[in-house]
Amino acid sequence: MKRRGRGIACMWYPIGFTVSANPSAAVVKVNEDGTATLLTGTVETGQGSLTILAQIVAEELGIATDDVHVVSADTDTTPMDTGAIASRTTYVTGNAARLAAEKAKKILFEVAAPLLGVKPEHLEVGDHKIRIKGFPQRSLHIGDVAERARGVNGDPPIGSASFNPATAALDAETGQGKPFATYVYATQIAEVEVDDETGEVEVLRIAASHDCGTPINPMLVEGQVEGGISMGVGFALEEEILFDATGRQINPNLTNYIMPTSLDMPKVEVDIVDSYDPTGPFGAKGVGEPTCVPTAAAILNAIHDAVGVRVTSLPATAEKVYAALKAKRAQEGKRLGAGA
Amino acid sequence: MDRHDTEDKKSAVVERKTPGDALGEMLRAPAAAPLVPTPLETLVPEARQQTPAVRQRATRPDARLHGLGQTKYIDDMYFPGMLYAKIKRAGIASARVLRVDTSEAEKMPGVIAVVTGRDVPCNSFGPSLKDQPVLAGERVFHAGDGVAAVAAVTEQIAAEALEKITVEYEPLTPVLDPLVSLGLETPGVHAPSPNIYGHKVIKKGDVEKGFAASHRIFEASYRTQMVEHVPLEPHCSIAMWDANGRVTIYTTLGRITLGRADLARTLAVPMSRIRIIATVVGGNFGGKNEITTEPVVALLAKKTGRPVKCTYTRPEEFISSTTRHPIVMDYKTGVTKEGRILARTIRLVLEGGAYCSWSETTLAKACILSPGPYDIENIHAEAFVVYTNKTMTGAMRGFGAPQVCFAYESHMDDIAKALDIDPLEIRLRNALREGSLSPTGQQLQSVVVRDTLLQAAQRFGWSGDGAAS
Amino acid sequence: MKAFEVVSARDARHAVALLAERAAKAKVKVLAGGTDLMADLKFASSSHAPDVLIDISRAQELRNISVTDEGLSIGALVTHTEIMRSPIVRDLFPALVDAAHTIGAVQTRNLGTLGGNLVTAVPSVDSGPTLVALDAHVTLLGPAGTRSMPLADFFVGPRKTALKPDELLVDIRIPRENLGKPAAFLKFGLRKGQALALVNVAASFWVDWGTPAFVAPRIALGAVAPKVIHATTAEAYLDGRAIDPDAMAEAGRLAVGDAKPINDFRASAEYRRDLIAVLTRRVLEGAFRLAQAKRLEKK
Amino acid sequence: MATVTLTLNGDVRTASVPPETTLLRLLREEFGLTGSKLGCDVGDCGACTVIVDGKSVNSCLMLAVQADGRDVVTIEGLATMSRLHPLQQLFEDKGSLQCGFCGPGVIMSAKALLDENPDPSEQEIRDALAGNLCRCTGYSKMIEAIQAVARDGRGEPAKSAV
Repeated sequence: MKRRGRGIACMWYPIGFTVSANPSAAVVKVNEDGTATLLTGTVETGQGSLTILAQIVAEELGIATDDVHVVSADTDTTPMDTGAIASRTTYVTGNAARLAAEKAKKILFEVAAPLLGVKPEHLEVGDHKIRIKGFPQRSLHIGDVAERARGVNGDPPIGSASFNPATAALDAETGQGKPFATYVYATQIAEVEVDDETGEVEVLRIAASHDCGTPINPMLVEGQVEGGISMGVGFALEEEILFDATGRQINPNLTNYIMPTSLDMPKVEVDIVDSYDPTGPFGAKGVGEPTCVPTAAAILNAIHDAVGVRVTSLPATAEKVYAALKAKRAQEGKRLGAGA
Repeated sequence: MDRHDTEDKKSAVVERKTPGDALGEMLRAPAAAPLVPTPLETLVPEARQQTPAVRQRATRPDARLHGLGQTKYIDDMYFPGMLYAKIKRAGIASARVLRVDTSEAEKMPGVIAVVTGRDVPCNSFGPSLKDQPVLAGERVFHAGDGVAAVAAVTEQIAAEALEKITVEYEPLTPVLDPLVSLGLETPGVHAPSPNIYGHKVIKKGDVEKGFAASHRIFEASYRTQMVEHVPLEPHCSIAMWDANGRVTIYTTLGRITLGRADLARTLAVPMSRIRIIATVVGGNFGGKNEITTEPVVALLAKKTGRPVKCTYTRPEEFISSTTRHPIVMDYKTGVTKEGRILARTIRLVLEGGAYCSWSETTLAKACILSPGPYDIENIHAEAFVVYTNKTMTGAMRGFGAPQVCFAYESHMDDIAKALDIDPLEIRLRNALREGSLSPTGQQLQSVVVRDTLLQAAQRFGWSGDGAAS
Repeated sequence: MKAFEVVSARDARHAVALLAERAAKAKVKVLAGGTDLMADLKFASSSHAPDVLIDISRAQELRNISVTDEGLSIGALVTHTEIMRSPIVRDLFPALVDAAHTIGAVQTRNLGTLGGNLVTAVPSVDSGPTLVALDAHVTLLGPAGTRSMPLADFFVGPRKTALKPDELLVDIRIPRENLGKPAAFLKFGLRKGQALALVNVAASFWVDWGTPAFVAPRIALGAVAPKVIHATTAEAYLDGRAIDPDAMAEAGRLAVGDAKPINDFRASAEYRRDLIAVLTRRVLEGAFRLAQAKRLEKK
Repeated sequence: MATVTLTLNGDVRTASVPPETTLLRLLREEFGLTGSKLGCDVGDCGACTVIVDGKSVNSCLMLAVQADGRDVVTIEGLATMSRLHPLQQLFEDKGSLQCGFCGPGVIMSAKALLDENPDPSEQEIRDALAGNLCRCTGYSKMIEAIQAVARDGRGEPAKSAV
């Protein structure tokens, strides 16, 4: 018989390295037409981090994402970056990119201020313009200002900056300290169906609520959550590198290493929780890794809810769930027998 | 007779032309090269063209190239004269290397160069401990270790050359279980270095006092497995030197800064003479955070004076790249009648496999996160990481967090059930709040764990009576 | 892949002639859909690699599905997708459609052929149990002509068949008397997509509606012995017995005794045994549901 | 060497290759069509999926000579100079791809599905993609995009990125 169950799991996860410095640097150049170029040493490995960085730079300069071209991943041409690791790119590289854009913007404000007849601190950007706070109709196109900065003032609007998350060393004895600048939080709830005659588990759906601070790009955040959950489903139910008695892998291929296919994935419903971290770029934290953290726990709790067995080792393969069910029935049978 | 099933087999009829005539030449021209569609207006206002930019559901500029098949991944790159490298894998988990004979391979037509561990100027690297060789030296530490590498004019010749390389081993007894490795009497995997190569402790409050005050105490053990990142794109790198002794390396590395440092060390070449260009990477998940084939292709390229490329086969992705740490996790938790956690002790044993790699980070994160997103006054968490003669574990999405979350959340549900408290409710009662002190005593800000619990519960339709609505 | 020669056969006779000519002097393999063979060759050491592939994929006469006086004939080169889409097969044997659907994924089902699947003869061959449960015969073409044998005997052991080096599997036939015999197939794998069977089971029987009772029951088990086997004890038990849930459950338990499952990295023998009991009962239930539906349809 | 002549994305092409050359290598190395990817080389991952005579196949499992005389469509054959294929457009709009390595194969599988079944159910879409492994996306946004293309094909307004 198929039995349904639901399981909940929440988690916390830090952004960046544990205590150790993990800086990023960035260079932003505003072009004479009001577009911009970002130089970053990070690498696009699929997450969409370059799009996120373009959005951050665009926001800081009051231009559109499409106006920012990103040059990345070359030790000869791009500034150092600790890299695509530890869910750190939005927060750490994002902060560096925002700071670099801010510096370029400062140069533009210095150029624009006398033209608009105010002090630089009275200026803001928006909609491709540099404008007076409170008097948006008094404005200059950012491209015109950039062109003037180069051609008249001789001070091209280029900014460079670096950022390293604020941490404090842990006490060697007690581990007390500030290992990370910030953390994100999440909850996932899974609904499963367990075949109590075979132990087969089908994950029917997962509701996921994730904190990433400000979602720079909600669509990409959803993509991260959906992808992380698929990795979590594999971790929970299917995937395992197996070794023979001599220490050689038994299943080093995609035929026998079982990862989720489209038929194995449940419906995933993603929500992004309201959150703002003042230390992140525009309040953003990050989202890459934590998306796969609570999935297995939620599924295993749902299995427990469905059929009353607690599987304590992963993956909870059908055979493992079945063995637990069998043991439970044997136990109950004994108890019944003893009572009779 | 029913021939219905096969009738619609239409195959395009092609007029065959003898190669050599004009049409034949045209047919051969590599003109199938893809066209580049001119960008079209999209059906909706382009989020990418909006201001403000943040919070926009902007499409990715690279998405169009991906969808057209025009993204140049590293395997799509070719340089004139490029050679293909393959690496011979040990296939034995622990052994002394007595002799590596590459002479038969070197004699093969099409084989241009062979290198072994002896050819590596500095044969050790690693993000923290420098315990990993580029190619095995005197010892093999796990079955996926490389023992020699071949550069040949085709991948197939390189693969066949590997069969001609003979290696003589003195087999040693492998250590395959982390708990065995933890025992002091076990011979060290990297003797004389101890098997325990990392240790972390978090102490907060007084757990004994907390347990003494507890209504009930729960204990449980959990264990997780070794898993692989499975990026769809295998690891790959291409190296080429110029006449000034400067090397350019294209690679699928997610961290070029560290990669350059590791290459400078292993190749004994100044950093200013190394250029690393990371290509568009087809999936990482932590598995492409350190060098693998890069020093090997650099050495072969130097030896041959030609560009050299090495791409992992899918089996190599499993046996020779990093994996996720299996962890053995013991939990003990004291709670009040209302389910408030008063004290928690945790012991974690992480299996590091043959090399340290990113174990220190994983160890620390697992240990710090192991109490869960809960406000707990008294905590004692201790974590060890040990060597075994298995595939090395390293950075993988979550750095130990999915493992400990599985443990603390399974444990939480069992406590809730024993105390007859709704699983959502017990979490809400214990969740970290704005300003809570973390296990390391850090005052936390922008804490929204309760918000995520409530939001997910609402989306799911969680109700306290046990039924999903 | 190691270098080899590819010779294209025009038709089955040509392929057999090529086999006779080449097999004496070189290591020869027959290439049909290639889904198993090509994957094997990719990482084969040079000592195991063949010198010549005889490509039979253009032998059009092996691509037919037809009903003749002898029964249902499925050409060896019919792909799994073609089986799934065939109105004849869908009508007569939905279990064959179900079995084909569990093989690989769309791409491999589009390439992979029924003949290839059977000739590869892994113990978990998904095409096997339903055909064995329907008493299918295979037709083998050799230099001296054709011979026919029950599919159950064609399978000899893991990756071993009764095919001689100079023979070609040309078609698979389900005898006329079994046309429309209710049958069901179930496979239990480690995931839903692209799964390999831990156990696969098929059952077929006619129903004597008077009782109702099992007539000519057949149960075939895959992945639980060196080859696909009949669960003979269970079959004998059911023959003539009244159809009820207890009988089906008991047949499941008896089928366990007919199997010799092994422990491997995919599953333990113990688990496989328990799965046999469950799956056997379920395919019997499934075949009976189908029989009932067919009966209603006729009325 | 074996001579292979095929219709490739609508054009007749020919090449001489060693007989053991797979269709995938023919496409990538002889014709420079690198959109089809090698991810496992044994038919598990689907990154090499192309359409041969209207059916999706793993081009790593097919010999080039077996494609002789056939009609082959690759990812490079979907767009025109002025128009993306609807699948390419919707995969872009929905953020369906992340690292993108599996993308061409997935889109070819989706195309083969929609060519035969313009109105697939979600289950049929999942079944059609089961031969294309993806590690980044969990498949959700791919399925959404394919559903959107199917909706559009039925004359309903295409819902794009919201």
